[in-house]
Amino acid sequence: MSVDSLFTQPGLYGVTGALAIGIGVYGLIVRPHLVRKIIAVNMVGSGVFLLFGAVADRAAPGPGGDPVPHAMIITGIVVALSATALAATLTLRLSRETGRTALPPEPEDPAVQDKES
Amino acid sequence: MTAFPLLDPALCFVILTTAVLAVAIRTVFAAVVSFIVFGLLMAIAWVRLGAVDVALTEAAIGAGLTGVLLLSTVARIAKHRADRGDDVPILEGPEPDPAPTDPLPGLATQSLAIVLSAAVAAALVAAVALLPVPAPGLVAEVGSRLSETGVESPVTAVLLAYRGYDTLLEIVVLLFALLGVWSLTADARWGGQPGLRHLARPDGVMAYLGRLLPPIGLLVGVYLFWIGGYRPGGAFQAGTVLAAVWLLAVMAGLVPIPKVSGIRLRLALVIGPAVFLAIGLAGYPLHGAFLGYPPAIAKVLIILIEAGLTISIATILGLLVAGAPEERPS
Amino acid sequence: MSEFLLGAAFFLLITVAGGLVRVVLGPDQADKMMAAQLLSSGGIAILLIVGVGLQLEGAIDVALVVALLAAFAAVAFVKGTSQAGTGDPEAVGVDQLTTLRQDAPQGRPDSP
Amino acid sequence: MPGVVWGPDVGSGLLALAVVLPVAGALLILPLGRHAERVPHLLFMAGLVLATAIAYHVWIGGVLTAAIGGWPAPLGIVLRADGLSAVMLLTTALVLVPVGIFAAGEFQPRTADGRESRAGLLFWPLMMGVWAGLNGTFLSNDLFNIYVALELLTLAAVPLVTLEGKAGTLAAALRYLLFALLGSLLYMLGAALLYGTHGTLDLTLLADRVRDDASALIAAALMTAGLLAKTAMFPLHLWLPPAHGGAPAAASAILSALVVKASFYLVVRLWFDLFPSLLDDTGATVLGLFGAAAILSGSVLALRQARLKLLVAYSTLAQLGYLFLMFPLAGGGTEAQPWTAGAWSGGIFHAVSHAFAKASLFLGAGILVQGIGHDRIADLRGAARSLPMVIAAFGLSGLSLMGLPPSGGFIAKWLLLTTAMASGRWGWAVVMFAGGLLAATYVFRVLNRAMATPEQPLRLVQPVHQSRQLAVLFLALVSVLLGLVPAIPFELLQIGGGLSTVEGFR
Amino acid sequence: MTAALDAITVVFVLAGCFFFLAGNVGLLRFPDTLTRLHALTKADNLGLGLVVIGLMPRMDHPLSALKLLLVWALGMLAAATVGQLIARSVLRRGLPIWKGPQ
Repeated sequence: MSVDSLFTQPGLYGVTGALAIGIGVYGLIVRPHLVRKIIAVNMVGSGVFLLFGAVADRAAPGPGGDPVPHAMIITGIVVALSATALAATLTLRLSRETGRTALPPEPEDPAVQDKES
Repeated sequence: MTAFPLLDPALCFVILTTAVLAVAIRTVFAAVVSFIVFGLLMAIAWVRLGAVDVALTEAAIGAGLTGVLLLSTVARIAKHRADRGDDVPILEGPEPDPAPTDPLPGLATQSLAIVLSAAVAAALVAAVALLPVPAPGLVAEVGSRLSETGVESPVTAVLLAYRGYDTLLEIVVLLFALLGVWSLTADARWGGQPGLRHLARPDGVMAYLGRLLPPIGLLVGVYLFWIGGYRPGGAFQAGTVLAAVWLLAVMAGLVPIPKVSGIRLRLALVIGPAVFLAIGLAGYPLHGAFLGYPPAIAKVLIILIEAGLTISIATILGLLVAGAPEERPS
Repeated sequence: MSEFLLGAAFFLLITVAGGLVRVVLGPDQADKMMAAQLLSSGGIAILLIVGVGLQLEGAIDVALVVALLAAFAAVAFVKGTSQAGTGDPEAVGVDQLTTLRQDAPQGRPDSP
Repeated sequence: MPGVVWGPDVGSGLLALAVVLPVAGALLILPLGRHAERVPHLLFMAGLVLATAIAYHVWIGGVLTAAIGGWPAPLGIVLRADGLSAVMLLTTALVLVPVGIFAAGEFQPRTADGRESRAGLLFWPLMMGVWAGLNGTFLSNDLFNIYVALELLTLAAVPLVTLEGKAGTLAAALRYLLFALLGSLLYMLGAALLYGTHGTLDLTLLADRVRDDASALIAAALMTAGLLAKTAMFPLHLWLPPAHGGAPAAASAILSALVVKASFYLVVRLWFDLFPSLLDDTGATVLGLFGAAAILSGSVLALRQARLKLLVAYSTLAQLGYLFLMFPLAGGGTEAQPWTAGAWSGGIFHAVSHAFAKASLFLGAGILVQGIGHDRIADLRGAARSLPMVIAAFGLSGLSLMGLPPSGGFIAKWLLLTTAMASGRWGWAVVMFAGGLLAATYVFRVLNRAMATPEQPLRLVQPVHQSRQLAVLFLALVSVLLGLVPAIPFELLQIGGGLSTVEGFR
Repeated sequence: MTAALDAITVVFVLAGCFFFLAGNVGLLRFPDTLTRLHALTKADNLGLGLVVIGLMPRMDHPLSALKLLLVWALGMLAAATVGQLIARSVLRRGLPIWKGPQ
């Protein structure tokens, strides 16, 4: 139980990552606008990566650090971008089709229209 | 090591301020701008933590492409609202903001959100505090077997040799994100040019920038690709820079994006994962395991893989930002 | 020396963080985007100084990428505000420039 | 160090192929474009052969492991196939073949006038992506590699929901994507903390190093929360019904039958292989309560649905609840009981038989929508006469959902019930009975409406090809067959399983 | 000799910081968008240039010194063109223009 480890360089960035995740989760739940939800998810992602980076910096302080988490973070950032691109295009399509930029309050019935002959 | 102890707390404080701004600020456009600044400050934080590879990726993808993607999304939403004749004139007048401020949900959801996010943050701060001080890591193992991978930069060795399977799945994830984006086009427009058709004044500043930056970007991209073996850099960062300058040329109306149904474009998309897969399968006879590189020719194989990856990543990222085809195929 | 450099980086960080006020207040979107541009050029300077301060050769490459992509983000913004994403701000509204010239007697003739 | 792969450990060489095959398939279909009609079916067949080969090697040679690139565990990524992975691989391959045949009627890469069709072409690579993600999750022994496989699964599954271009499914797909992204990030957060504490992400190495301290508890809680979001378990289940209900029939069959099972499989791996001692009473009971709530709320909501596809989607929620009853019965820190192995096998058995039954139900609903133009339950009169095979398949799959003999669902529920009664915890038994009763009501509600004799015979809007009805019937039969001959799958499940030995914990 | 180089670094980096401060104050204090453009395009670039010059002696390899200059050149190119585009877009959208201290 080392609270003072929070004030070393890795600990500080770890706490920043944790708080960024908290802010992101809050934004994801509260903000109805879809672009803001995408920003919130990206923020949670960046917070997770910062926390993972702080963990890596503890293993080998100084330049370089532990290369394994760094490689994973690079993979994570690229995956986060692809998810953001898909979410942004879905938002654009929703905005063009229905004019709404927020999710409808309760999941309304999916439009399984009857293909009436 | 902390030559100047005040820098880290200040950087962390500004990062958190930008994060709060990105969530709490009034308008959507300002949130996107705050997020771009957040990405930039994260890149500085990564340099401060000594992770230059991650800083490069965050600067190129986190702050760069994601920011541009969100900016063009906000602009297109404004266009949709204008086409629908909504009250807000697009971007005219003193405080033109495409999307009005969206109302916060009821008190119950807000309090739930506060409690939940506080709980998650507190649990994580506790977890960070509990991490053991003699931190276990894989620095030694990576260093000891680096010579067998034929690459000096440890992160590139991890990305392409030790955990090459992760990177293979990752480029496939990127390709499927693009397929997902393309699947959202209207049927009539399938086969057309991705994204909006761009027009620019031939002798204007936009065209000038479109002619001047791409060569520099190409130079930086090839440089980043080549130093990937020795120093921070590599296929992902190089691909991102190439995608950015390619989009710049497209925005300046100089370069048309090839049609979605074009075979050359599809081969450029598929070449990265295909080369990676072929070399992986060749690993069976050569080295007795999938993705096994015999140490003698490991360096050549890795350069081949990185070259394929750079081409595919540049194409895919460019098309991801350009978005689904909106032009009716001629 | 690295003590001084990191101190300079700290000072730059504080001044650049001041730019966030413009992001919040900025009446027009262009102000907010300009604040972001200012922040990114300040960020490039910080990256360079911290990179040299910590003897990290790669930090210059990061600054290079940030510089390249900052221009790209600004162009994306400007295109976004013109004809909603496709046009070129210079291609449009040339006539408005002429009206400006009439009611700005002491202004220099505006060079297109 | 790198043994020649063509020698005795042929089996471990096959593991990597299980992921390479679908990826190669996707990369082949995209450039082929209009000319890629037969490629997917060949690949599904080859995948079935490969899955059987892997299962055979696990059957005779025990647990298979393959270090990718020849790099050993802490540094490289290791693929591991034990009984559980082999069963899940086989289920995936066996479900995909009939779904592929079914989907061939709806999604052709080439349209009538020779142009390339959007949905027709993109459906197949997206299915290959889902398949690669599933195989990657079932085989990987590295926590971060599982994260990338889960992301591949999500990014291939979400576009399937909106593939038919209906505006209503956009909101459902967005809600699905946001839940799945948050789930993956929480999962990765837990993995990051585990790496920070133990310095490795390999499951086998971690299992020996993990101690029951607070940091392991926080990591386990985060990963479980993330995976619950992806499995649409009770508190986080809002996104599933509109997404699975709105998707095209072949896609919703795969989503409900297999995609949600991948994250469930990971929760089982976490709680029974990585943190067996951490699964104390409180944790297991919480998961069990979530499951019970899912059974009751899912079944009640399924009863109130007017449309067949939504009824089947809500029944997925309910049946997922049964899977989570396995944790209090098989885990729960009680000292090793002879019956805990039974509950563990019962849970997995239910996952497998539900996969076949649910795929058959969704494909049947798809044929109804195509055949008689709608899937409103109220107007299904006479459907049995015009589409006999589909309604028969519906009945057989209903057997498996209700858990009546001789279906596979019965064997699973029987194992779970005996454990509940033998260990004297009646609460779970009561929940299971209630769940079975509710399932019976919504299945029979549909069946007797379909069997009723209509005033005038129900005309088929569109003739349905025979092979598609046979695919639906085949899936229902396999779900029942599992109940008739459970011995072989039961034995296969025990190989290398965390809780497989009769005397409970290792 | 190194003392002289260090002195150059200190002087130039400090000057650079001063111009960044000037740029930021300008960004906050100037009355309208067009005037704020000066802060963005003039003050910041000078600041960046001074910092680059200040750091050049610290470089161990002439190539990285060249890279520093490339960074500065890119910064200037971006600022100039973006300033032009933003100004034109502000004019086109007819935003209020400050007409002097009435």
